[in-house]
Amino acid sequence: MKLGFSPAEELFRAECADWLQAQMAGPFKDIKGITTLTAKAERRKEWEQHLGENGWSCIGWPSQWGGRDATLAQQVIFAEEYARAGVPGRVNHIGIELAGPTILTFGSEEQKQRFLPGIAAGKTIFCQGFSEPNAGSDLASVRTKGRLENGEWVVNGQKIWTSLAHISDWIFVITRTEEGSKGPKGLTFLMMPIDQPGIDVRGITQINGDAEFNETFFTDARCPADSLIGRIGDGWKIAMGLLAFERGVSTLGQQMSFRNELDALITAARANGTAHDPLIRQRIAKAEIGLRLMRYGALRMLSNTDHSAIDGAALTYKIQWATWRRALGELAMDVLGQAGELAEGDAYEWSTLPNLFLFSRADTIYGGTNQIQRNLIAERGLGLPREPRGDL
Amino acid sequence: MKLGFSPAEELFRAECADWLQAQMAGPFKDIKGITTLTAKAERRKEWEQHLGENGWSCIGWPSQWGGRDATLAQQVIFAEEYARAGVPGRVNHIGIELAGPTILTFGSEEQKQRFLPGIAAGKTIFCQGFSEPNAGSDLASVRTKGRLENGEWVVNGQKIWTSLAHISDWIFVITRTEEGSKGPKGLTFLMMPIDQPGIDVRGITQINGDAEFNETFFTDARCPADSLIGRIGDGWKIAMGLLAFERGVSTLGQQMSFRNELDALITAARANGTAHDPLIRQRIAKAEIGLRLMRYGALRMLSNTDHSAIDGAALTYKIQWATWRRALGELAMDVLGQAGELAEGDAYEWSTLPNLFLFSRADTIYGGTNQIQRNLIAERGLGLPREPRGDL
Amino acid sequence: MEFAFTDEQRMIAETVRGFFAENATSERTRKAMAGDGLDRALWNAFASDLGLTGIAVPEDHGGAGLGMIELALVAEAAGAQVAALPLLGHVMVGQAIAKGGSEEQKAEWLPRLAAGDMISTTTWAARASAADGRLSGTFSFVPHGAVADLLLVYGGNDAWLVDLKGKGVAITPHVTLDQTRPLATVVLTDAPAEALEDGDAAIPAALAAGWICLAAEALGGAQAALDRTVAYARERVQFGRPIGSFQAYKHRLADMMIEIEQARSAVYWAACAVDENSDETAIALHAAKSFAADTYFMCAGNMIQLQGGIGFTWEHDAHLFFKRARSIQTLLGNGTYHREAVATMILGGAA
Amino acid sequence: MEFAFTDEQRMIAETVRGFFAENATSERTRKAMAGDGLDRALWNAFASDLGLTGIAVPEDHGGAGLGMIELALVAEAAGAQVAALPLLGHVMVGQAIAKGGSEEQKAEWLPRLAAGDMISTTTWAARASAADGRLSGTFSFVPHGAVADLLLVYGGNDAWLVDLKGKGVAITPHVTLDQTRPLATVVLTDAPAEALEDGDAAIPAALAAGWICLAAEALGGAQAALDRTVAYARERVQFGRPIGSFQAYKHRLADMMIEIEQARSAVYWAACAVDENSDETAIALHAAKSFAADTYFMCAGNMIQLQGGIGFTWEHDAHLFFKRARSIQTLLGNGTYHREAVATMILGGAA
Repeated sequence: MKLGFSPAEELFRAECADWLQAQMAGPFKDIKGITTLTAKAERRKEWEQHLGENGWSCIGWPSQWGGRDATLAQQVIFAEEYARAGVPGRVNHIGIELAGPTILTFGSEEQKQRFLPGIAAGKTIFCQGFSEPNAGSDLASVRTKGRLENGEWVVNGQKIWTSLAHISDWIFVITRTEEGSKGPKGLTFLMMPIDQPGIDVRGITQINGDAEFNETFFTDARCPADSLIGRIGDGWKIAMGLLAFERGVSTLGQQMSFRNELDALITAARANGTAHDPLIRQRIAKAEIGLRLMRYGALRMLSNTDHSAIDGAALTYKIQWATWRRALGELAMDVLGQAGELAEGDAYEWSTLPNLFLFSRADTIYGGTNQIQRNLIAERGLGLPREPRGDL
Repeated sequence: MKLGFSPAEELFRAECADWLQAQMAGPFKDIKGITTLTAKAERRKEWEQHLGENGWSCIGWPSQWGGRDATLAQQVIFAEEYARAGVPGRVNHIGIELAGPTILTFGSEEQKQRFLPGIAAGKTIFCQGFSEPNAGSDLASVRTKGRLENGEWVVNGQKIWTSLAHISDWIFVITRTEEGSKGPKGLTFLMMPIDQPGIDVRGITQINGDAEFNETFFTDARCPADSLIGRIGDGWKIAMGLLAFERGVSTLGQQMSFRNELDALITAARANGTAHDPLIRQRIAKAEIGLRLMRYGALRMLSNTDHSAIDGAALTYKIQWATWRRALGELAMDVLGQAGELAEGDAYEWSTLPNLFLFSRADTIYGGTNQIQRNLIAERGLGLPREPRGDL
Repeated sequence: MEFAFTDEQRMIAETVRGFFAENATSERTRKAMAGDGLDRALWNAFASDLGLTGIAVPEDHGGAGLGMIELALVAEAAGAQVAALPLLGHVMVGQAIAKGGSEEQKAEWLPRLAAGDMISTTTWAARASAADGRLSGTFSFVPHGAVADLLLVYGGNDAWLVDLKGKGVAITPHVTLDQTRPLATVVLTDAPAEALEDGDAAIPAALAAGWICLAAEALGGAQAALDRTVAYARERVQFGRPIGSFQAYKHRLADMMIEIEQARSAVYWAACAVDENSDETAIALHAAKSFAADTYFMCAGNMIQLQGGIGFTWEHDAHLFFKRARSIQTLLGNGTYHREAVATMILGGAA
Repeated sequence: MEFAFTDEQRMIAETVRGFFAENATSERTRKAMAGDGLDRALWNAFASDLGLTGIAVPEDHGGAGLGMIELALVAEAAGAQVAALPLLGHVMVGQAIAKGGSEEQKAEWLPRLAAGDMISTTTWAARASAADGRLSGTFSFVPHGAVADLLLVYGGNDAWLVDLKGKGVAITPHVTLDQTRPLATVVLTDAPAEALEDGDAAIPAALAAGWICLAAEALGGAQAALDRTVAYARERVQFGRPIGSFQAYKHRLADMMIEIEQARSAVYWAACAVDENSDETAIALHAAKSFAADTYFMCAGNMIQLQGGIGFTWEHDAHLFFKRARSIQTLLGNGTYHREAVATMILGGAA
């Protein structure tokens, strides 16, 4: 067990920090510090490409596919420095963290060649089509249909909560390809180009006034027959494998953006004097401790590679960060007081902390609600009986 | 809606206070301030009789049965003054609050004559035999068997958590009287004298070192055929009706003993300076508010007689006080610090506040755990689907 | 001692519930949100059809002469629909004048307030002093400040009325979290100000009415959040079952009910205590405001959580409740403030 | 950067788990509780069979020369059985001498500590000063004080060793909440006291070891509370179903696991930080002690609650966990203290 980094790793840290800070001070100054996923989408696509051109897009990937074969420690370092430099979140995070690894793991050689270089170059933006209006928590009840017709997949149905679909090039979709199948059987995983007449993306305005999420409608949407990952009927298996990638190194980058939020809160508390309030101090200390424990929890997950994805720390990670961030949002508003209730200007638009307060209400819902997470922990982590399905 | 008391009621308050304080200053000085239910049992039986002799035992009962026909307001006042005077809890609380009202409501004329005067006189102490080792939360699965034999009931089985059985004269017992019946059917409610060879009471030591609860074993225990309340098979209905009595005026007396506990905590906090700690102050304020809200919740329940026992306030009352008291116990220990971890002397015996901390862990369990309470609230109060029974 | 509503109170409750359910619809509230945060038609109907703008105004000044209990019933019903109504300032100013105004002031202002002819609001001033009947200062976070006609400024032992349509007044409206009660910044520069005769009587009366109004709104909102979530829980099917059949879900709803029932006791205890001028008035008010506000926030948060993704959309009404709940928490003293006030009563001042 | 146990660490963990599971049985612990709170046979076996009394003592003084991680593994296993073992004082005194003793002091004391020849304990003194090598004062709440041979008194920049079997010592044992680590009051009257050479080095080393010991005990206890409750949940049938099939029950257990996993990160982060002399050492220690203690209390409380009536009996082991958890919360600074220390690091001092 060892927490420190080697001198070589510290050098690598300096290299990352130098490059990232130079970009944020120079050519990409205009996007520094953005905390939403929707602002300045075009410039951020340029940033994705800039990362790709400089070999910083997917450093953990094999160099063959545009990565750097970076070690775990190096990936940890890059993620930390990325957020420390105030670089905004990756608009292609689905591509680099979910679609890419899925293709790497389950895709054919031809698919790797077709997709991975584009993702690594920041030119192929992916989004994810899993949830449906009647398949939210209950993902296995998807109804969007896919059928093979004249050497093409033809897809009909509706997805929801397709984050960033409006700026994406591709969507990976779970479809029901076996007529009459139920539950996790008969599902197939397809990659579809978004820019086609059969796909209609409509934004969903959220409670913070922003619209990161979308409804995506499929009406005879098409993609070539070889657009499936794995085999026909493997959709569930691949979707589950893909969810495991969500607990990878990217969690550390996410944590650094939490760090920035907590720092903003600390700055606000110092500025308005609430930093002297003993109750606020206890809560800030709890938040600080919670964030540190997330970091070390993630390092434990990542270091213990012999433990599988059902290791306790991994199972509990989602609810932990979601709950932490929701509490941080509430704390932020208590720190700000009524000043936190004023929008930034004349529109319903919010600065970092009130936006955190509002947006974090979704953290405990998307990607598996806190209730679903507790089921998973109890059932997979503790071996307790599964919740029975009903027959409605 | 009116909260104040009339001048006549205030006069009654003075009368109650004068009499109770005189007793606690005079003949019953030695039991003043006792907070456990087990200490000085013999003296407290004498106190029950003294109450009875002076007509203060069951003031809400009809005068015909030893009561005073007291109004609701008078009962509220008496309960408050009782605890305010530092009078210890009623060792016959099961008799006066549960058995008595049950007999009044469901008993025959003969049974009323047989039992009520004795209860009102403090001479007939009752305890309750409901739970069994395998019927704790799930009361409908009782197995203790009763059968009629030669004009007598013969009972075999085991009850548990029979509070104060070791000092009681009578026990009322739910028995399964229909061979092979399951669940709430086939149960009968019997009143049995405890002092007989067929009944064996064994104390259960609790985590606070005290032993209020017992296991009670029935081996061919007997009582006359007319010892049943209601009819054969009515046991469940009567048990449920009886549980509703738990939410009666006695809750106000209970609250006044909570008041005494909170006051002890406030005294301790002032004495050791933690009353200046802003975090402790918030928690004491919450406790104070919670206690007041319990009082007004109880007054709402009692005043709204047209609403039945499934009125919201009534359904939520148990979990509310149990959770409040458990939190008070934790707060008490935080106020006391390590000093709260020292027993009173050389035995494992505790003063009011540490005892509160320990004993209150049972409050959220007995009489329906917090989990069962939430089921009841959701199912009866909100009309949500019932938890399905299994078939094990 | 009778802690139950009278028949008349039950009737009022039923009437206002029906009124707000029918008129303060989501559609109309959203229209107000997109505008200046005031549903004028609702206010006018509230004033003229129901005559309830005069609820707590004495009868001899054109009011209904009812008390805080009735006010609570009204605010509870308005809160249940998150109505875009300037009730808070209205009842605070009305009580301030009724309890602290001179006979002339009462005669001048109360009938107009009772008739609903004007929108009122209030602001607290740490250090405001009126020289020669003129008041200056910057007052932030004034509820419905941009649409109000009359402002009550209170602080220390003094309370003043300022005509917001008059001279020396500059108002900056804000887009605020809760768009059904937007805040504004009011800057007064030698604005004419009329001192109420008895500030010491006016201020506690205004605060009592304000706290009760907010606490009752919170109670109504919390109950509505529970009711709507229960309805959803019965209908929404996941995993082949109504989600309301999942025990963890049921228990969350039960927890909401547990808090709401306490909040209900708190609100009516406080209202009753004010009406009866009870010794417990102060503690009851602090208890009601803090407990009901926290209850509402908890219930509105659960309303979003338990409805899943849809509860997080702008289109769904959950966020109206959530934002109102948050804004009630901060208005007129947050929970920490009120609990510290309670602590001071029972423990003495902090170190 | 490798936040995973080495093979050697895994082996130690397995060994100590087996040792405590076999030897620190409920029966033996209860015997110790009824006596002086010390399972001497367990201590002797721990010292001689396992040689683990020397765990964090340097090898050149007869110890095993291992670090805080290994200490945490041992304390975790001992905590999982609520063993009646004087580990806390032992590791604190050992570290104080190892880091702050002169060469002579190390040579004198460490081999005896490593061999387990003596029971040690510690106490903090707000204002203790030794004149002419003698110490006076009343020290309350000394863990295992009535059975200890050696007392470390620390305060300010100084730390002294006092022979509790020597002159000027009066000890009053107490019956205490947690009978597996009873507290005693120690009164010193001009008792001979030996100052450690470097108090400034000794004190933080002692505290670090103490906090890690307590946090690791808490982690082990919390995990055991969860494991035992899960086992019960699988077996106990109510309403015709294993109670572990009820969702609300499952979620309570899940909540325990969520906290425990964080506590686990905290404990090993802190141990690692001390061993590596990291910049994060202080915050890691405060985090570990406060978080693990709170987690343990939450889990032990649930252990009683979720086992129903039986969990509330003296006969059942749940109360051993519950009482140990509570006592860990107060030992060496409560949660508020440790969080305030963290707040001071990131926010500066309080007003």
